[in-house]
Amino acid sequence: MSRRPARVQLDEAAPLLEVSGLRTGFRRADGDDFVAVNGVSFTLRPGRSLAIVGESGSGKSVTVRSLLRLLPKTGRILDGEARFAGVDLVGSPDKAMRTIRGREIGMVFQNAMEALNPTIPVGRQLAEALTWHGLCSRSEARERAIATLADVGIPGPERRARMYPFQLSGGMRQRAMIAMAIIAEPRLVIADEPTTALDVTVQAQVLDLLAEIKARGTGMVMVTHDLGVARRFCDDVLVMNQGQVVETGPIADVLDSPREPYTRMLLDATLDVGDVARADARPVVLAAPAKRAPLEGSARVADRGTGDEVPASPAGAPIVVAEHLKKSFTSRGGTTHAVRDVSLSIERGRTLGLVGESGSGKSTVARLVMGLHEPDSGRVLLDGHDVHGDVSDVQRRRMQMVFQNPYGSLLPHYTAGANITEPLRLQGIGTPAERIERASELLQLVGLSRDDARRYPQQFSGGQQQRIAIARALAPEPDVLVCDEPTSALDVSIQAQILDLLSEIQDRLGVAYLLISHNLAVVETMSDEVAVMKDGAIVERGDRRTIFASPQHPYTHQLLGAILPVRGVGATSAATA
Amino acid sequence: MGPSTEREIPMTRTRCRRTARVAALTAAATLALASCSLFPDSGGGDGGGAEAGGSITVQATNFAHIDPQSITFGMWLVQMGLLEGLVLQTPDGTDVREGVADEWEVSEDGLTYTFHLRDGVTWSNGEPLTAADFEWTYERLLDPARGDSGVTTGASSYQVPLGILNAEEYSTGVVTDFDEVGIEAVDDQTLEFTLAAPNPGFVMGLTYPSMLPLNPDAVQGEGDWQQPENWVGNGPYNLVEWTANSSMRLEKNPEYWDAENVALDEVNVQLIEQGSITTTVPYENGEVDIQAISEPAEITRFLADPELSEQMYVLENAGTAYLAPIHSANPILEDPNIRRALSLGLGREEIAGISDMTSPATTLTSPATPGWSEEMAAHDAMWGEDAVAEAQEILADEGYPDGEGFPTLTILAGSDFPQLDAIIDTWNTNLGIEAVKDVVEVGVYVERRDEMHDADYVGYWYGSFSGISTWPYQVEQLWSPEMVRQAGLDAARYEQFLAVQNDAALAPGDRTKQLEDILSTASTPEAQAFAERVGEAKSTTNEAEQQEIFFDAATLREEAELLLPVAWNDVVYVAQPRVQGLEIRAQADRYYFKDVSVDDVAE
Amino acid sequence: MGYLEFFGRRLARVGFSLVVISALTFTLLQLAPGSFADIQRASSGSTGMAGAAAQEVAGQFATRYGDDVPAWQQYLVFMKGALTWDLGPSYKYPAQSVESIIAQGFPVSATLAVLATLIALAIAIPTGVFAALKQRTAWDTGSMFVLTLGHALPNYLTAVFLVLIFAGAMHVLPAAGWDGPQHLILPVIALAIGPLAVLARYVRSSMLDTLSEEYVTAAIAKGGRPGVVIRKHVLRNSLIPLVTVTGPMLAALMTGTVFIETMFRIPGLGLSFTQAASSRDMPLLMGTTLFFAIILMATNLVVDLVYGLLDPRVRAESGRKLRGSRISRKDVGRPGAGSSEGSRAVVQGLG
Amino acid sequence: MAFISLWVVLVLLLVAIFAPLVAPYPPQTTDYGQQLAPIGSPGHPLGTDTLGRDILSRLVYGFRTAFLVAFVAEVISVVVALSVGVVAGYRGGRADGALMAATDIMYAFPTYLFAVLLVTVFGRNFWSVMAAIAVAGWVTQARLVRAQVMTLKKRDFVEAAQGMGAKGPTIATRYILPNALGPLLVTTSFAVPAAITTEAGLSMLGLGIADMPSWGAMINEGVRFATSSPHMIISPAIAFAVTLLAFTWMGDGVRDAFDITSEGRR
Repeated sequence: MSRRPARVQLDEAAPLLEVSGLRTGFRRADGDDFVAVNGVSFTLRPGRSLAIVGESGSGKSVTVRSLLRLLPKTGRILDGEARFAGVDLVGSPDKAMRTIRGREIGMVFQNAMEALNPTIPVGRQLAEALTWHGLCSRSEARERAIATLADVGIPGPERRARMYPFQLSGGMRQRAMIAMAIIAEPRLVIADEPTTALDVTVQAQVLDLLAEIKARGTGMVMVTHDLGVARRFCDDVLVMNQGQVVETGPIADVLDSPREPYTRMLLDATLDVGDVARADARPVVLAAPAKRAPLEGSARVADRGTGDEVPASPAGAPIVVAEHLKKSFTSRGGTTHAVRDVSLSIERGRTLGLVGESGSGKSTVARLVMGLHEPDSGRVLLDGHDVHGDVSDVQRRRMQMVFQNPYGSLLPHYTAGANITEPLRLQGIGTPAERIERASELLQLVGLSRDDARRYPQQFSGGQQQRIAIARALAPEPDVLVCDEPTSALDVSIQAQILDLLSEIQDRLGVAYLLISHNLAVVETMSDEVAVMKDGAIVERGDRRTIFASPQHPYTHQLLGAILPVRGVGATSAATA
Repeated sequence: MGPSTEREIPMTRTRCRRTARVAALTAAATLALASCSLFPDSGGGDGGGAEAGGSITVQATNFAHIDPQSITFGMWLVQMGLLEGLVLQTPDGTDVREGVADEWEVSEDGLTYTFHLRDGVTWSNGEPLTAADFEWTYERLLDPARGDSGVTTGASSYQVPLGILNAEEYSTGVVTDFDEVGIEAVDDQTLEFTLAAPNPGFVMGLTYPSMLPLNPDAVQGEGDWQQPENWVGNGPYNLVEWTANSSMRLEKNPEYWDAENVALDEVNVQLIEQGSITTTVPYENGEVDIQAISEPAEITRFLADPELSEQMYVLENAGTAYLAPIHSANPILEDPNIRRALSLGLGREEIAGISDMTSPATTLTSPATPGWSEEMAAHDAMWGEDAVAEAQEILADEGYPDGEGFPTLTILAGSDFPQLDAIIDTWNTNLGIEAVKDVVEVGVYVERRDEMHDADYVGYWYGSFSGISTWPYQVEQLWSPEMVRQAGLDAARYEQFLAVQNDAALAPGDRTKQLEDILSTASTPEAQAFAERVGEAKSTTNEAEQQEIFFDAATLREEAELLLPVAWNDVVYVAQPRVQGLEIRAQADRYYFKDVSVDDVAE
Repeated sequence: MGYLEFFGRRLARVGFSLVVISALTFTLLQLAPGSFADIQRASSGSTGMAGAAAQEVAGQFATRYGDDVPAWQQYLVFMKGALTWDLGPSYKYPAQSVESIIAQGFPVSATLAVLATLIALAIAIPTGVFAALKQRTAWDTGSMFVLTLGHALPNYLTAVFLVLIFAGAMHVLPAAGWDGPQHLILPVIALAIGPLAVLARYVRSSMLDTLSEEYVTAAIAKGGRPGVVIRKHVLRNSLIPLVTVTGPMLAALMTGTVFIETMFRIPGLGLSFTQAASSRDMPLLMGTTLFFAIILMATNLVVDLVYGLLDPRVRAESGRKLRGSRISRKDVGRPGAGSSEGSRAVVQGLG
Repeated sequence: MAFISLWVVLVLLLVAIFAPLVAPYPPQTTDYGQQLAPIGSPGHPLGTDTLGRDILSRLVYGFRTAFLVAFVAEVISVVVALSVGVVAGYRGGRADGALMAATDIMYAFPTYLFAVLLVTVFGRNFWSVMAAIAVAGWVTQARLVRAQVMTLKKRDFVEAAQGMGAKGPTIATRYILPNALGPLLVTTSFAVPAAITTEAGLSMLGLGIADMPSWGAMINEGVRFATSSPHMIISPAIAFAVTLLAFTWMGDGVRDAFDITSEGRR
């Protein structure tokens, strides 16, 4: 149908988006402003798409929200200009803004679950975007809503339109979210981390959808931390750091030949599937030298016994063996078979990577192996002892775990030191004095200072918290570390450091890893062997190279196909999946 | 689509307006419902008597029954105008006047009273009211089945001072044939009482609620005779409405013999929870016409206010607050000297000082009783320096100089009066004796009063009596020989007494006898002397003589110093200026509705 | 259907609880010192004589429960009657059956409670919404201050002051009594003030929570006018949980207005209950207790049902959640529970 | 607001603790010379009551009583609530069912009856009233603790602790309990005024504390004299309001500090 003329006069000639010297600040408790966005300028021509990339806290989200004036009460645009097709987005009255929001500029939010009203059917939420702008009648709006849902590839749109957000799958929710953004056929769509919450395969689909929309000539600004996504999707890129623009230009140029060190750092930190294949040097050591742990310190940790030593089994022999694990959870909802039949083994001092998408049951496997869950059937042998049966505390402590969310896994009311010594205290290892000494050694080993022992978890950054978590896991000198998504909560640069730390530790202490991750690149970088999980079963497993070089199982293909590499090579292959 | 677009916005508006309306409706509905079904449909205007001529609103302590034969505050309300006895008290309460009976004579020996019911006197349902109805009523009153233990029960115990032949015996099961009781309906209009002994107070005694006639058919009939729909009375007013715990409405009874002299068409009674907070706001707000006020501060304020003080009706020394000993394993209070010391050490002046309407009491007997005199008091000075000095002396002699070594006394009470603190306070300052108050829930209060307690729980319980100021009543009824002698029993004997009282196996008659034996032998000499004296009073014909006997009986009661008089309380009523003909009597009903009228010109 | 099944189980629990409650009450009554007769004596104002009323009761009792039967049998007899809602005569009002007393008293208490709740809601919701929208302004703090103040005073104290002002000083309203709508005003206000404060505070914090939700931002991003966004996205979602506070509040009001009833001489059920307790009127006390228990538990059930109907998420989920919702209700029920002072950011454009 | 009230509370506590120093007279000292003296009378800034006792002094000691009652009652109910709540929340299953049933019952049970019983059996003294309040209080808090524990149970650090080889009891007491305390602290600070109110309420029903000065009794008496000697109700009422406000706002403050929102609901 034909679009009515907008109520604000748009200058068709002017660039779609023209931002110059935009500064946005948040009022702090002490009164003065914390400047989140500091002088951002860029221009977006119609039909082009811009990626705003950066790590958390770089101000990329605030930038786009400033454009629509969707700032929290405490936030305000300090100065600078932003024009949408000639219309002043900073100065013009709220009334004018309302005619632009949703009507001319659609916004896609990161988490559809939160961005959709839980108590209103999806269809109605879509329709609002039309009726509010008086674009058409309610009945028409309903039609359009259903049409748009179909448009974004939601099967059975009539039925889905009547559903509530929580009744839709993650992918569908995100599609609905996008549908809501585009239903009024805006000229510009702003997407704030539109795929971060999604699995790779779903992400690929959603991105294809966005690509289509873009193909219709809709301008697009996408905020993302994922350079791969940016590259796959956008024409231009804007690299941000601490509220400022580091570098900007056509995406290929910037990513293939970065001018700024920060950009380069980002790029280097970012892992691509295939990196390992290309560079034989492993691991990619990027951590700042300062963060290196003094060798002798860690050496002492390595060879100093703490009393009850466990006779070590010959190297090469599997230290952890899981046989035919089965686990299902029953709730009022019904029974879900989280793990159908999983067998795996990890050799001393080596790493088994377990890949899979959310709901594939990989985390459950981790917990079964750790002995946190009782398997319905099957058993886990730690060096020959059944973890769920005859294993002694002494033996049990030879397997420790690192969790995805470092903060959540640390005891909030304990200091870093106390957190690290807690497992020792529980096992009654050493005297308090010894434990404290041990704690500071470990802190140094993971690249923190001994003074950090006295601080509380919330006083550390995410990366540091994960380091503490690792130190805690290492405290009882385990032979096996189960790492459940150890880096997925972290920024790429931090991720690189943590991965580096992990492999370094493995080299030094000969710890074996069970690495759970959804990120194939991470798995490839870290693993000796790889197992691919889907719907509670391992669909394919084997040596890292073979899996990545010549995947057998179609699902593995799909996964690999969905990868969006940052570096030029392979970009084409990933285009469609 | 243009118009349709227009529609959209209004639609939502109407929707929210609708919801608003719904809420409003519900509110309105509830209100409507409230006003129609919830409230008693008050005939003549509500509360404020101002607009409705001939209607007043009074307050009464709440009650569950209006059976004049069971002791609740209900019996007083009945007495005020729902039922009428053979005789009424004069407004000042000093003498009697005609009621259902318009004449009566006494035999020379003073043993036979003959009452003649006035002609054509009827019940509110028009049926004639006969002497037989009275006889039936009194049989019901004395029915032993309605009694518990040997002690005569409930309201019926109040006929004791009447001394009707065999009445007590019948009610306690000693005599089983009612014909032997000295009550007989000679014919429809003649009722004859035969007394065991002359009793000058007899006729006055008939003005007590328990002597009011009941309509046999109604009482025996289906349904609750105390409910308005079933009510049959003979008083100036009929019960037309009763909302439990809240209010009652009385309307003039056209069948009443003296209807033309009954002024008010309607009486609204507000039922106040006993012990609940009553302020004078409703009165000053014109919602209430007649109300009793008990709060000292209120009284002070009314006295101070020139206008309000005009509206006060005071009945002096109508009641006596007293202390009675708790039965305890600790014998200290069994020593008369100790009791004397405690009595003398009691700061009666300070205690009474709490309120403008109380005065220090020298005797239990109300000073309003004709012929009362200070001589009855146990001591010339019941308070003041000399008294305190004497008390301290006694204590010292008894081995408790300045109260040293004296056990901590407990004062048991059913609710927390400031007087309690004053008692404790003055004992402490005057005698150096420690005392604590044990204010307990009423249920516990009554139980603890009669229980036997351990050595560490010794002291007094705090009580208060008021009643008509006739000698029989003051001496025989309040602080009765039973009560005084029980108080005089030592620990061992009291346990015995309780044992007998609770012995279910005993026949009523025997129990009474055995209890009487204990009381008449084991109590303190003074107490027994008092009881004997009261006994003698029954056997005299001569009124003057009898009064003397009662007088020194009362004196003995004081000397026993078992029950310690604390303070005399005035009764204070306030009535709106428009209220006429109000007089406050010593009897607890205070006044008859039939005497009250309103003069709305005064408004 | 898991839903229905869940409520089946809830009903069973209610039944069980009722049995326990009645048993407890009865036992307490047996333990409590002083019998009905004793207390008749006390209120008769003279010693050593039991009221004939006590006798009458003894008779009543004998006819219904048999002569001096063991306590547990009395209990059984009572409960048997209770099943058929035949609770027998009260001690204190021997002529009246307990059920009839309840039938008279409850409508009164209920009216008070319902009116009070309605008034509370009518004022609380706008105030709370307004305060939330004007967060951290004088309006916000001011209104909350006043409300908390009103809530700080227990209702009987508020009642006293109301009476002193409107009846004592201004002579515009009756101080007490139960003779028509004008007698409702003061008690209802006195009852409403406390809940009003709690509700308003709750609405406010609930609003603040919702306002900081991403979907509200999304709604604005769709170009919604503040009014529309608030009405369609904020209000509904913030008011749904209000059910969980209002329900029990209403129940509490319906059953716990003793002070107000005594103070205003309102013939409600609270009064009967208190009297029953203090006069040891077994049948009446048991009756009222059971009745109250039923009311309270019924409200619980209804609230959960309604909550489920209002919030699709809950509807879809199993009972576990509903239990949870009751827990949170318990917390939010207390003064000023709910969220912190909007510690999460609230989007502009709704000011 | 929270800070001001915090100070107020602190001052009040000091007053309660050092009552003998603060109060001009012992609370029981009577002065039959001047009864019902109005506010501002010489020697009696807040006037006197029917026995000429200094109202200010009685207020001070009254608060001491009230606070003691509230405090002890709270300690008791908190201890019970914690033990029950943690077990129910952590163990779930039977224990949980039992708690829910218990709370259901308590929720529908007339606390007044408990009050009557306790007060009648043990007299109108500090301990029985305190007990009555505690009995009324623990249920709500147990429920809250349970809710808290149930949410905390799902937090990663619990799994982490299991991974470290910690056993149930250790986890419940060492890791979960401390983190569940925050909200409880909030309810407690709200419960103090609640307890004071309850005591006052019991006094209104003639079941309050009789053997030491209590606000309930004062207010109760004050109400009786409301028309004649307003000063007897006004100062207690104000003191009452101030205290309740202070505690309530302090509660708000504490709650904000702990930001219960995320835990408390949903």
